[in-house]
Amino acid sequence: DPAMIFDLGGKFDKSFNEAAFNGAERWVKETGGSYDEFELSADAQREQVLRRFAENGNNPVVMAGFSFASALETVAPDFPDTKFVLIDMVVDQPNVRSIVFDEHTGSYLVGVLAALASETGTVSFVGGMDIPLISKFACGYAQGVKATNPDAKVIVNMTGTTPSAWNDPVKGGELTRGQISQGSDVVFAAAGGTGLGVLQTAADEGILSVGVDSNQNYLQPGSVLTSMMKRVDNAVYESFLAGEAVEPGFNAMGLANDGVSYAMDEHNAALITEDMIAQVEAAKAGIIAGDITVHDYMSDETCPAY
Amino acid sequence: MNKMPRWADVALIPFINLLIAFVISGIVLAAIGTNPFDALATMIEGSFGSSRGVGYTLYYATNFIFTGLAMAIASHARMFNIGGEGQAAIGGLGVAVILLAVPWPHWTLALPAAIVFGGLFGAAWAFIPAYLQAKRGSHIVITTIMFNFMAAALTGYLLTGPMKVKGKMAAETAAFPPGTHLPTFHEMLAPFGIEFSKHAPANISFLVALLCCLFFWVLMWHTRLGYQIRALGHSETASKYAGISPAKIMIITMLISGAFAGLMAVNNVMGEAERMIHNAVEGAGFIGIAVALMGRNHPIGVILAAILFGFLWQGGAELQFVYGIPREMVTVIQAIVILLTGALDYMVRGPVERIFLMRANSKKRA
Amino acid sequence: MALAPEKGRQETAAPTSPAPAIELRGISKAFGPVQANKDISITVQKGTVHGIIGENGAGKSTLMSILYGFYKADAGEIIISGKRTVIPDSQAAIKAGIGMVFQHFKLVDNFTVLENVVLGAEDGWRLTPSLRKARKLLTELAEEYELNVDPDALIEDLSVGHRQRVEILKALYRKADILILDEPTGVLTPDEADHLFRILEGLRASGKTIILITHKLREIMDITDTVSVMRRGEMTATVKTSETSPEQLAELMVGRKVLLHVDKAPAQPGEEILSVENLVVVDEDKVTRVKGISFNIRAGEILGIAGVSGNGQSELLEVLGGYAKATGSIRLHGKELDLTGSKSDGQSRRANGIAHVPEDRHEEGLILDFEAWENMAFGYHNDAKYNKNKFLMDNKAILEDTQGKMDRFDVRPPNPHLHAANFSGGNQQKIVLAREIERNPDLLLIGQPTRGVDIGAIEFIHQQIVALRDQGKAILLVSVELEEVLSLADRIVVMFDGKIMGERLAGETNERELGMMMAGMTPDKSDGAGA
Amino acid sequence: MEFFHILIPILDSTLRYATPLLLACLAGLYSERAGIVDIGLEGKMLGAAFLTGGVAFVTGSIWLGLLAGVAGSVALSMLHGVASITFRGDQLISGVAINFLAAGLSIVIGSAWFGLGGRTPSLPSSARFHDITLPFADSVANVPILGPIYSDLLSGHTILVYVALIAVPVTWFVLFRTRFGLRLRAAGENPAAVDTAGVSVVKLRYSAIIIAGILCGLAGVYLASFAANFVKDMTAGRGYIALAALIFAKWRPWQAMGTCILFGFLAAAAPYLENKSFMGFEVPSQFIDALPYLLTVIILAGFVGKAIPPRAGGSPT
Ligand SMILES: Nc1ncnc2c1ncn2[C@@H]1O[C@H](COP(=O)(O)OP(=O)(O)OP(=O)(O)O)[C@@H](O)[C@H]1O
Ligand SMILES: Nc1ncnc2c1ncn2[C@@H]1O[C@H](COP(=O)(O)OP(=O)(O)OP(=O)(O)O)[C@@H](O)[C@H]1O
Ligand SMILES: [Mg+2]
Ligand SMILES: [Mg+2]
Repeated sequence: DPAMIFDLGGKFDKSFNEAAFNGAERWVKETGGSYDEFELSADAQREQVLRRFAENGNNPVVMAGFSFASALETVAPDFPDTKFVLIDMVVDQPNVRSIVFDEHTGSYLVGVLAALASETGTVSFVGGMDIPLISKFACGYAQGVKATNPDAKVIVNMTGTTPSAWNDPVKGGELTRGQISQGSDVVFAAAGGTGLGVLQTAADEGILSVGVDSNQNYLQPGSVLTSMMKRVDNAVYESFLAGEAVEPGFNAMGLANDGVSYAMDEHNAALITEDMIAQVEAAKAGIIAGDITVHDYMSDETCPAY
Repeated sequence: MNKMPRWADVALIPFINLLIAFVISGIVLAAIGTNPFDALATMIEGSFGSSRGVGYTLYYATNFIFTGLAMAIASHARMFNIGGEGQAAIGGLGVAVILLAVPWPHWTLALPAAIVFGGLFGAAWAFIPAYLQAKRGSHIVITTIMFNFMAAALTGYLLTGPMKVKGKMAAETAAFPPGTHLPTFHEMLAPFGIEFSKHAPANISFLVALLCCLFFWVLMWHTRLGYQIRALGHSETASKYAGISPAKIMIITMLISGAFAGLMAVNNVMGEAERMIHNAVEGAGFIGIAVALMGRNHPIGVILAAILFGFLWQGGAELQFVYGIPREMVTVIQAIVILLTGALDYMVRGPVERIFLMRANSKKRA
Repeated sequence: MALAPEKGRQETAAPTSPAPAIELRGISKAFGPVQANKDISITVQKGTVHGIIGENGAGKSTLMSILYGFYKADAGEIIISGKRTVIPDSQAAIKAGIGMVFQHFKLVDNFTVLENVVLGAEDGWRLTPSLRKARKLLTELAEEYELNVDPDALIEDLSVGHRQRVEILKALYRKADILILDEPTGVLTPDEADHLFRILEGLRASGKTIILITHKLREIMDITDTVSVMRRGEMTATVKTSETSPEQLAELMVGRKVLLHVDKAPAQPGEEILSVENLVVVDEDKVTRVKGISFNIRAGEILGIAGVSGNGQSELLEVLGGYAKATGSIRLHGKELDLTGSKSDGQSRRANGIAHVPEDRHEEGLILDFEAWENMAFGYHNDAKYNKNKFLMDNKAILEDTQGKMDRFDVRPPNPHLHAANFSGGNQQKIVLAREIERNPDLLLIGQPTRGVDIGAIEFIHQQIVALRDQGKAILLVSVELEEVLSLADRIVVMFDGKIMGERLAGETNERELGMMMAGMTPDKSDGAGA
Repeated sequence: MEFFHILIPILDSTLRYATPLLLACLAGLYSERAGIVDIGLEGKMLGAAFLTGGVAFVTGSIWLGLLAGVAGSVALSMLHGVASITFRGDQLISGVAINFLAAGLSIVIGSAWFGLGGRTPSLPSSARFHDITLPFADSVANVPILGPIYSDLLSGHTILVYVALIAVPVTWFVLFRTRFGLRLRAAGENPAAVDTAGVSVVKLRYSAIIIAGILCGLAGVYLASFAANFVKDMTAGRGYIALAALIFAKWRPWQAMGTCILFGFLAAAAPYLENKSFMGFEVPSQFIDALPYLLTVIILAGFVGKAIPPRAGGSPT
């Protein structure tokens, strides 16, 4: 069987880990297969879990989270016959498939939609814990907004600097209210459990919100403009589907291969006009074609857009 | 006053406490639909069944010995150092700083340096609360709690800012130079032809921890400082009469306490992660409270209690593998142990004492 | 007039011989090994003052605590004005009309007098009316019994005497007919004590029944109508005060003739060891405890400091012992001692050859949770002979040393591994004495050497002190027991209110003269010497 | 005026930040005034939030959720009471244990209950508290200054916000103007005095911690209702901040409100300061996060007036 390892957030973080979980579940539903899983509780466990699954004969072993990199570096060589799939980070080993996502381009697209949907010309972003990955989201988003409406204002807030920043929906909500009072009428939450508070408050206060990672449109139907889908679920699903045959190497999930995208479904259909779709699709095409370059915050830890 | 034999106090009572804790936990497990006995079997198998299991159990135990000693020495001076968490985190900072600053050629040089810096940083973080308690009577429990949060903020700032590697995602420092790699049990035991799993984090820091226990024992019961610490813990007025300066002893005790906590970094930061990761202490500081309570503030007891909690952590992971029981189950057990051995101690002690008194009296009559 | 009803009742009750206010029958109480009360029975008539005397540890407080519902008696019954009454808690005691003034006051320091008085006896759920009522009643009681205190003062700002009045007011506010006072004068200055007795007279006059616990025969003779004597938990006698004498009571109290004189050779004072000049001590609360005293002690003499406790003696000892700061000058062998700096601590004092038997062995002299041998090194833990090297202590050496000291001082049981707490008071005291005396210091400070110690131990301890003197050491003796000071000291200074009232040679003075000085009066020389 | 328009929303959110702090802080106030030190505020709040989230979802009624939450918090209080009053155990240790117990049980039970890793499902808006608009809020809205203050700042919060605010004068009255209050404070200062006065210290202390349990429970209810569900460790240290506020306020009700509002303001204003250079130099957000703790230490150090706790605090009768 394949195995899935979730990072410290836990598989129900309504976000990244949960997306991975959904992918695995989808695979179960469609193939009727079964898989083993583990939720990390201590950093020291990373290597332990990897080995345990590998020895257990699980193949492939899929792990969600950049923090696995160093552990995998050491484990992978010991199990040449086991395939490992690492999401969000690159490990260069013959039996490792590294999948990274262009969060910035996906965020760019939702930024475009946000700018189009905003009536006040002010939109905002609530991040979870203040780490570079989240800034990558924020920066792509800001670029998308500015590209669409050069004199739009983008308010960026991070919830905190400790892991509790992922689990503080109340503060998420307060940050959102603060942004609303500064004129924001579209808020993009990339903050795990904290994000739930953001979407909730956006709905309560009658503004639009943008979900993250998995399709969160259904959480507050009619209030969530769209979700920046980082198709971790697909990555997991496909890895599971490929099974032991999953092929090693570097694999960038971007707009082109639907690794990242904006979510459209019945819950937000009413919020997004034909014209908006046209524009965002244009942007998407532009990025894929390379006409539009979206700056990746990670490249130099700076952002041109704010 | 000894109402019962010593063995009852140091062994029987903790055992009964533990028993009750397990029974309650068993009930919780049963309530969420797991056979507690299978669960226990799984935990034991997972934590002692293989050399790797043991390796993990002892790795956790090592952390808990350090934080347990930190708590214990403070208690001997009748202070409640709830700040182990923060002191351990800052200790990690010290270790990281020195290990990154110098291109260490060999661990034999790096380890002493790490011990010194981990200790110093931990002690430094304990100093202000200690000073405020000693000189201004600010309640050390509150101040150390506050310092835990400040430590989290400080390390958070450093690890997402100045100390983070540019372009890397993780809130952590660069990996330490290879020269700082500490021998794991595998590497340590191989020369003696003992086969120990290559892949368990338990490392030479465990011996450092044991040495700390020895040091603790000598300090407490064979040195003047220990004598003065215990005297102060029992009676401050008497200590003044004896020419012992309470303020001085309090501060020294807390410095040692903080140093013990800081030394934990030698195990988890230097020995395991080999770089400093954000909030790597993961609650070990608080478990130190439980460990010291169970261990009756005695090094031997601390070692045993630490191994018990190491078993709980490793076994807890096993429970998750096998039954998907959330890791928080361990937190529950830990809570119950603290409650019973600490706050509800008398609930068990009272009846036991009465039993012994009865037996004593009946002997007298006979 | 709030108290009118009770008075009325008393008057009607008085003529027809009334049921006694209190009758205790066969009360027994044990604390583990200690039989604190053994089959005790007493009867106290209404409107009288009944005294209870007995040594420390005789069981007086225990008996009263039982009467007030703090302890449950193992056996026996309580009859209040004719009715059998069970008193499970203090509430029941209060209902039964019993009020208690404890050895240690039970007041909330940062509450006002008023709040303390109404606490637990409020009229309704709202406070303001209760306080208003109390204020009114307090003024009435004040004029009736000289019980005047400022209702709005915080307890912590009041003198001990005033705090005691608050305790009495509390009892009266609860309409107590029976008032128990446990060693009320122990903490009072003489005139405060006199004032208290005037109050008690007044209460008796108004028909209240008073039980007075004390160690002081004079007080018994002065105010009580009847007196009971307790010894080792038993009631040895109950007599009419008018029909007894101090000597008889003393005998009943300790079970044999008290030797008021330690047989000791006259002192041969040598050169001056200690000289204190213009010593001033101010405590944490900025209260000046010692107000510029000067005296000296010479080799081979015992200087006794007499005085009611709380007049600066304790502070004097603390300064000499090195755990209180002071100004002025103290010279030992003519060498200045540091009074404020880093060398003003107990260690330096010991290094200078000063040993100290503190007043309170439980709080200061011993670590009750340490074993006897650990206590033997207490304060001397830095001694070379107790240490292997700079770091390690030599536990074996301490243990052997302890064994020897325990034998020589006849500590029972002579087991160095017993926790200090498990020795009886007297034996605890012997441990401290052994430790301090065998230092053979140049100067021995000794406070309340025989407090809570039985007569046998007292003799032994006195002999040890005299022996040390005869080795040519200087001894500073502080005791609240006048007999003890008189019998033990060669020279006596009396302290009152932080000052020295006067100095006398032990042979040339008497209790009366010293008593007056302790009360703050300076008798003209002839009067004193006459005795 | 521009400034004023930023200020109102900041104060508005200050009020909401302050509410759970204030409720928990007053809880601690009752408990510690009666001589029971309570560092278990965090745990009680968390337990209450969890039960509220769960029960409100299952029953679809926030009021039942409130009952469950408060009941849970009181239950933990009673545990603290049994340990520290009945068995005279160490109150600090008991508090620590309770924090762990709540953190652990909420997840263990939660996962078994909803299978969402401890999280509870989102509450429908029918199962949450709603903002209350105070009378005339709309009509006075455009009166300069006072208008916005009333209709934007004071009006439009959930019931618990007002409960918290009203709890302050009530607490003051109870503590300083009633028999119960007098006895309560006495029990915290000198239990022996209460005892000799014929009043049961045990009863007093139990009633104190029950009140504490209720108030702390409400704090948890507020969190769950606001976030519309329970999330692992969602109290995020608020219990400890409340503890800090209690000390900062020197165990006095009005000061407690002031402190909680100050701490709330710090949190509310932080996003505005964040990544903006402040008086020349950059303020790391971590610094603002840590400010309440720093201030408390400074207070404790006695540099800004000494904080003297109830004298019998921590000691069994
Ligand atoms: N709570 C207790 N537990 C054990 N023993 C006790 C307790 N209270 C008193 N005792 C012992 O009971 C005996 C009587 O004590 P009690 O306090 O009644 O004596 P007392 O006459 O009041 O002495 P004093 O004159 O010093 O007040 C003493 O031996 C004392 O040590
Ligand atoms: N408050 C107390 N609590 C517990 N035990 C006590 C208490 N007071 C005394 N004891 C124990 O009771 C026993 C007798 O103590 P106590 O002080 O009454 O001796 P004593 O009768 O006064 O003899 P001595 O004349 O030597 O003082 C001792 O074992 C002592 O430890
Ligand atoms: Mg007494
Ligand atoms: Mg005695």
